[in-house]
Amino acid sequence: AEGTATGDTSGKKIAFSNSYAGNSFRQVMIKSFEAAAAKAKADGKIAGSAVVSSNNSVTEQASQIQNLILQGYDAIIVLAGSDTALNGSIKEACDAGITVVAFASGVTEPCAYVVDYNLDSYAKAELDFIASKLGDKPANILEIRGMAGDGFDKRLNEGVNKALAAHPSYKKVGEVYGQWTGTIAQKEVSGVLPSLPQIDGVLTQGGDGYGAAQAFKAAGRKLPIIIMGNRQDELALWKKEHDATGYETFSLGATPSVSQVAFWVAQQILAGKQVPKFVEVPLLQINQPDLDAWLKTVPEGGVVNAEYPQDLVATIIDANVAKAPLPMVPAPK
Amino acid sequence: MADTALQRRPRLTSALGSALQIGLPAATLIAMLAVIFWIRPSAMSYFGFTLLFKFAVPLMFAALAQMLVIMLGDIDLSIGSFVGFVTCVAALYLDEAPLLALVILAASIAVYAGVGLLIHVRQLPSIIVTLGMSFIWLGAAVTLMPGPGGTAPRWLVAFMSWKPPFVPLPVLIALLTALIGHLVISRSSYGAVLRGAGANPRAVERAGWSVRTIRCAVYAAAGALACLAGLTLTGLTTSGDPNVAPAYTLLGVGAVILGGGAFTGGIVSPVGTVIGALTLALAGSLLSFLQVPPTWQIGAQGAILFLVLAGRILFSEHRS
Amino acid sequence: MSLRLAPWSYGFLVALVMWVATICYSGTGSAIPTLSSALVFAAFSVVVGTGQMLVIASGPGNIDLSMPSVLTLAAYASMSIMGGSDAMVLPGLLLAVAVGAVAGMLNYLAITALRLPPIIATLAWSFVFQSFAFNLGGEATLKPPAALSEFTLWSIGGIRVLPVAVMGLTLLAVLVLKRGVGGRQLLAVGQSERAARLAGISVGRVRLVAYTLCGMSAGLAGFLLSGFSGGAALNMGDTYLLESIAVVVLGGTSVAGGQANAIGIWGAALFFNLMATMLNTFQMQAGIRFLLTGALIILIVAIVPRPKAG
Amino acid sequence: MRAIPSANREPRPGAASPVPLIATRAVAKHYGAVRALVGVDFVLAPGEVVGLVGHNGAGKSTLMNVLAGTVQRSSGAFCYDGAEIGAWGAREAQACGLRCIFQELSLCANLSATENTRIIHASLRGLGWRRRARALITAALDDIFPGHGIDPDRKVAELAIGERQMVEIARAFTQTSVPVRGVILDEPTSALGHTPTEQLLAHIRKAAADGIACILITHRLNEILAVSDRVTVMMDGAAVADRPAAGLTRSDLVAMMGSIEAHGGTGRAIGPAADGAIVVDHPGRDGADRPICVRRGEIIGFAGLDGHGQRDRLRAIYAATSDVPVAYVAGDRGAEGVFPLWSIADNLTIRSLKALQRGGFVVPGAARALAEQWAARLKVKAPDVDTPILSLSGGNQQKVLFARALASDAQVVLLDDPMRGVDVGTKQEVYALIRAEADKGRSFVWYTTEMDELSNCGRLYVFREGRVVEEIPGAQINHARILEASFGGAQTGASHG
Ligand SMILES: Nc1ncnc2c1ncn2[C@@H]1O[C@H](COP(=O)(O)OP(=O)(O)OP(=O)(O)O)[C@@H](O)[C@H]1O
Ligand SMILES: Nc1ncnc2c1ncn2[C@@H]1O[C@H](COP(=O)(O)OP(=O)(O)OP(=O)(O)O)[C@@H](O)[C@H]1O
Ligand SMILES: O[C@@H]1[C@@H](O)[C@H](O)OC[C@H]1O
Ligand SMILES: [Mg+2]
Ligand SMILES: [Mg+2]
Repeated sequence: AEGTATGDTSGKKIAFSNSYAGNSFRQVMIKSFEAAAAKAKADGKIAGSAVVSSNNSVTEQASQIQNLILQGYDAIIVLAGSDTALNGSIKEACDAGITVVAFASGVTEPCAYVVDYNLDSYAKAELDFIASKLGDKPANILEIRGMAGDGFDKRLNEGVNKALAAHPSYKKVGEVYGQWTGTIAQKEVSGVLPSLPQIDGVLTQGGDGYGAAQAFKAAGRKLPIIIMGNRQDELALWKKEHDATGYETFSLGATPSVSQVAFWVAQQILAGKQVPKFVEVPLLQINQPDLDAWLKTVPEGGVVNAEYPQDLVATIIDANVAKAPLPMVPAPK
Repeated sequence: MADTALQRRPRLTSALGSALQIGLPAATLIAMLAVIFWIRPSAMSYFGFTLLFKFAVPLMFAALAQMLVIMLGDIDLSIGSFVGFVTCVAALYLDEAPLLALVILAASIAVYAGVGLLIHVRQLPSIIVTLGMSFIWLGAAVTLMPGPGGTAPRWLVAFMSWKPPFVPLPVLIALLTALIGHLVISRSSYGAVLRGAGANPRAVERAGWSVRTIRCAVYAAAGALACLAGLTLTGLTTSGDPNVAPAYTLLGVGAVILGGGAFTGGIVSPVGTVIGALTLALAGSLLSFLQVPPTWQIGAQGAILFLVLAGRILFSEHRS
Repeated sequence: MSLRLAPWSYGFLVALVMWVATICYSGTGSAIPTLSSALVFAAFSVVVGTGQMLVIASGPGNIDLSMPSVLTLAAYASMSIMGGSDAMVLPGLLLAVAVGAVAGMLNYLAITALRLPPIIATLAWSFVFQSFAFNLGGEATLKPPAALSEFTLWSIGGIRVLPVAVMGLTLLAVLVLKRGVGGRQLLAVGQSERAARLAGISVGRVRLVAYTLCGMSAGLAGFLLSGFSGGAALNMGDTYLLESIAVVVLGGTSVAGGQANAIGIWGAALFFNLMATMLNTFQMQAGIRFLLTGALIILIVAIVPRPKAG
Repeated sequence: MRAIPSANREPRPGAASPVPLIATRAVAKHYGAVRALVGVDFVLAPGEVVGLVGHNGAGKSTLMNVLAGTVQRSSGAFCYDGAEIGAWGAREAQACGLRCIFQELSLCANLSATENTRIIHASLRGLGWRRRARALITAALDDIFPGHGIDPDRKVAELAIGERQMVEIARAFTQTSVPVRGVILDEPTSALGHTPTEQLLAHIRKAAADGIACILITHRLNEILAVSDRVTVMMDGAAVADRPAAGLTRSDLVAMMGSIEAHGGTGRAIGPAADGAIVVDHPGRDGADRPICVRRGEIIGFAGLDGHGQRDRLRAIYAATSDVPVAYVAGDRGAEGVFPLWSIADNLTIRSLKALQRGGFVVPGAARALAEQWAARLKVKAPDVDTPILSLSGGNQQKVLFARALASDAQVVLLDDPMRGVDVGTKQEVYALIRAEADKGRSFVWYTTEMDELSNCGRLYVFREGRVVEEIPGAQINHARILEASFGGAQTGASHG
């Protein structure tokens, strides 16, 4: 069935189990969820919601999911702290008849629905952009990764390696872990930079572009093409450089409001919509022409975000079913 | 003589003191359960107990491992990442090459003993040596398994989801470990030597014991208990993950302290530690029942920690 | 036996080895920039470490696990009040340090009033402080005034001012610990609380001051770090949890209390930064990096000769 | 309960048996440049009691540690029971029936007396070990210290210091599979009250009669004379004299030790003090208690049986006194006195920092001068004031603590049994120093377990059951009067012969 399912979910309760709340991306993600859930509740689409964050502790998240089962939620959306370590708890939830939607994480338990980006295309888009600027000339690439042992980081890195294979003239000359955090990216990049040759492109995972740029500037080096992520400071720096020197790059990133996608996917499943086990969410991409418009929508220091209302999510689901191109996140007017 | 007889405080006080030591965390645990059952009466069931305490099982073992180390006056900051390492080994090899898995686990227990030896012989601060070890275990785990994955052997998963008659599995395991721990550490003749070695190693050495051997053995035992923590955790999560349990390090310390232990060495209670672990495991979930606003959740964790531990003021007075 | 290095010098020595190794790998041109970058980042570790050192020296078991969240909270508070305005830099600094001071006092209060071991009391407070930061606008990175950023990046004749200023702080700490009445009292309390009390030292006050200064150093670090790295972010303090302890202990301060080494912190902080640089430069796999980090930490504590007590 | 070894029972006081239990030849111990023992010949026959005396730092404890296997000798020969011994550790000593009561308490404070007994008996294990251990220690306590009133299941930490000492002594005499052949007692009485001391001395004689050889170290020479068959004197790391005890007098002993006991030093500090200004006025804790009042220049003694509230009262006075500077000299130097990581100078000046500072910073020259001056006045035996305090002998550490108080600006000095482990010669010097300081206007409140010391005081408060029950003015201070007050008049202890 295409379109928005309208089955009665007014008595249903949806919970959000979040692995970590300690950065701005996650804070916005929680707020986005709360906003969507509050509106849905006001509109009589659900009966209630809850958010529980564990403090970067997978075991704590696992037992919190057990408790959400006990509290009788109808659906649980999960941003998993581990791709596999929650499998036991998720299975238990499924067995109790609860709809589980894991998002922005590669949860492997087959009973769960997964809402995620395509990280292969994330990496490919980053390198394709660099290629569009540098062509096939030999170039040195620095990769800034997330956190060692993390699933998102692992999958995106795999994507990078695949994409690099398509650009044999590019050489990865360095790799650091920036933990999606400006300060850490800055420190790590500053440390290796003196020993690196000229860098032409920097691959990022979002949240780390600003720190990387700071490091290049402090070292008195020319800014390479740093793929920017989803933070306002990354965009602002890009704009400043663009205005001053004509610097060009582009931004690619996860939207925190992916929590809204997961929320509506869960709601739609409860409402009776046929949903595939994997729902791909579009990445948010910002090109030079849209930069100013996007910058205006983001609070200073904040995270670039977009609204995912119920009908847009239904469209995304349908596009996934039809294997059609996903609707892009529209640039603000 | 009168001059000493009069100094004697009634033995009752002492007994009351140690009863209180166990009683307080137990009371805290019951109070927290009461809150949960009040919010959600259906939790008061075989099923409810199982769900509430399942994840307390590995924490319990990790806390007991920490307790052994604290008993010697040391602290182990590596337990969390060691448990993560064990889950990786278990999820990678236990099913397919069980012998290899056992060899690796045995070797890592030997490494634990070696750490004890190093700390003893060079008189090093355990806090920094085990901090270094935490990186080593994490590195070993990430090298084995760059991201979460693997599969737990079926028998392990089956065991952790086994439903024994009448008593839920986590409760059963808690009772058994508390009992065994009590017999070994608090009652047995060797337990007395171990606790003595923690409080006054010189005195124990002067009595002809080798504190070096004791330290190695106790560290090895801690390693073995941490292996149990890793194995039971693998059974629950059905997989391995290098970053699964860093929180166990400090939660374990908290459980030992909550259970009446002290950092001065020689003062630990296995029963108290088990109750402490159950309490802290529950404290994490209490939040989800209380519907605390997201930005205050972590603060509420801190507040719960204070509340749970504040009871200590009541009886710590007479100890100082 | 005659050629005996001071315990604190080992950090410098190993740092030097890492530096040389890095240069060998990537050419002499990288020597000065590598060192200069290590000095700047080490400076932040030293600010935090110096505070932690005071607490650790105040007696066995004393430790402050709340430093990262105090650092973050202080940074949020000061960025909020400054609102990006250069004129507000001084009030911002004062607020950051004041927030740190209050946090330190609260830590000590929980330790004495609730009789909690410091490791637990400060952990619990760290959760609470973190929550406060969440509520101070955690959805965004709060931007610093330009003047503050410029100060943290300021260099005179190619010499960065920030590390030099922090070295001044270290010298002050050395002086206070060696000659200062407060420093002597701190070390006395750290060795034996009961003996200190009977020697007329106000044990409670000394520890209170140690925790307060520790909080203040976290506040100062948060203030400077947000200037340096483009603002206050929720997880800006995370790396300083273990590092603050490790640099103190590797720097030659005894975890048993009563003995402190402020200069050694520099060696250990340089070691940590240059080790990360070296491992990054060598392009080691993440797992190997962790393994080497751990092994080096243990190696350093194991080779450092330590004074025998008793 | 105490079984008696059947062999080797040869109670021949004073005579060396054909096979000595212990014989050392030229035993030396060096700590770096410090020569703690320079070559000691020492013999102990089965069933013999040897009294070991010598000034602080003479090397007594070091020698005992060598015998007990807890310190390894640098050179020299050691025979046990006729056999030449090579490697000798604590384990071997235990296995051969040699026990040691160390100068510093060696019990695990977190364990009960019962559990502590288990620690020294490898065979106390298996089912019922606790019952057996309790029976052993209880019997030993009853045997040595009848009426001790110690609960063997209480944690040692909860016992008074004297009780702990009793437990440790009793434990050394317990016996399981290995017969006890010899017991070393390194200053066992310094923390004991009068009665337990008498009981212990009696027990040592009894044990000797049963064939157990004992070495007794104490600075209370009367105790040595009371129980020893033979007296060995140590000086500067060597055994310098060795004589049968029979016929020795106290002054013979003192002469052997190389210091002359200052006589006539018992003059009392009554005179000028009586009308000095009041510096301490401390109310009693209730109606039954008495207030304590100290005037400028007075030396006040706290008497009574050990552990009857004297120390608590000292602490209370210390806490309550804020209008005049007050210093406290702790007797339990390990736990309450020394700063173990510091030198003599640092330890000595810590109480005087306020006087030595300018602008919050200590003036180094002034601090050093003060330390050197007072270390010299108290004759602290050390190369210089930068010597780490822990490398000093027990008695010398105590002198540093004394110097800390005297060097300070304190007007009132509280002495908490401060002469524990201080040798006779030094004691006399310190007594003189206290009197001299009192003459200059300082006040002393002096709690001591040594009856003789009370004669230095101008006035006494006698404690019983936690309260001051009587005040004895200087002129009336005498043994009988104190005992009478201590025991509450009527039942003056017949046991105190
Ligand atoms: N003798 C003692 N043994 C154990 N704990 C003690 C002792 N005396 C005091 N304390 C406790 O130690 C803590 C701190 O010490 P204390 O109260 O002596 O501070 P202080 O030195 O008096 O400080 P200030 O003079 O500034 O009030 C307090 O909680 C106090 O109750
Ligand atoms: N661990 C050590 N390091 C350096 N010197 C030491 C050490 N132990 C003892 N000494 C030195 O050895 C000498 C003998 O000390 P010992 O403790 O045997 O004296 P003692 O006769 O028992 O004195 P006291 O009557 O004061 O107890 C002293 O000069 C002491 O400073
Ligand atoms: O920037 C994002 C980071 O903050 C989040 O935690 O993981 C995905 C990243 O894209
Ligand atoms: Mg001695
Ligand atoms: Mg002595």
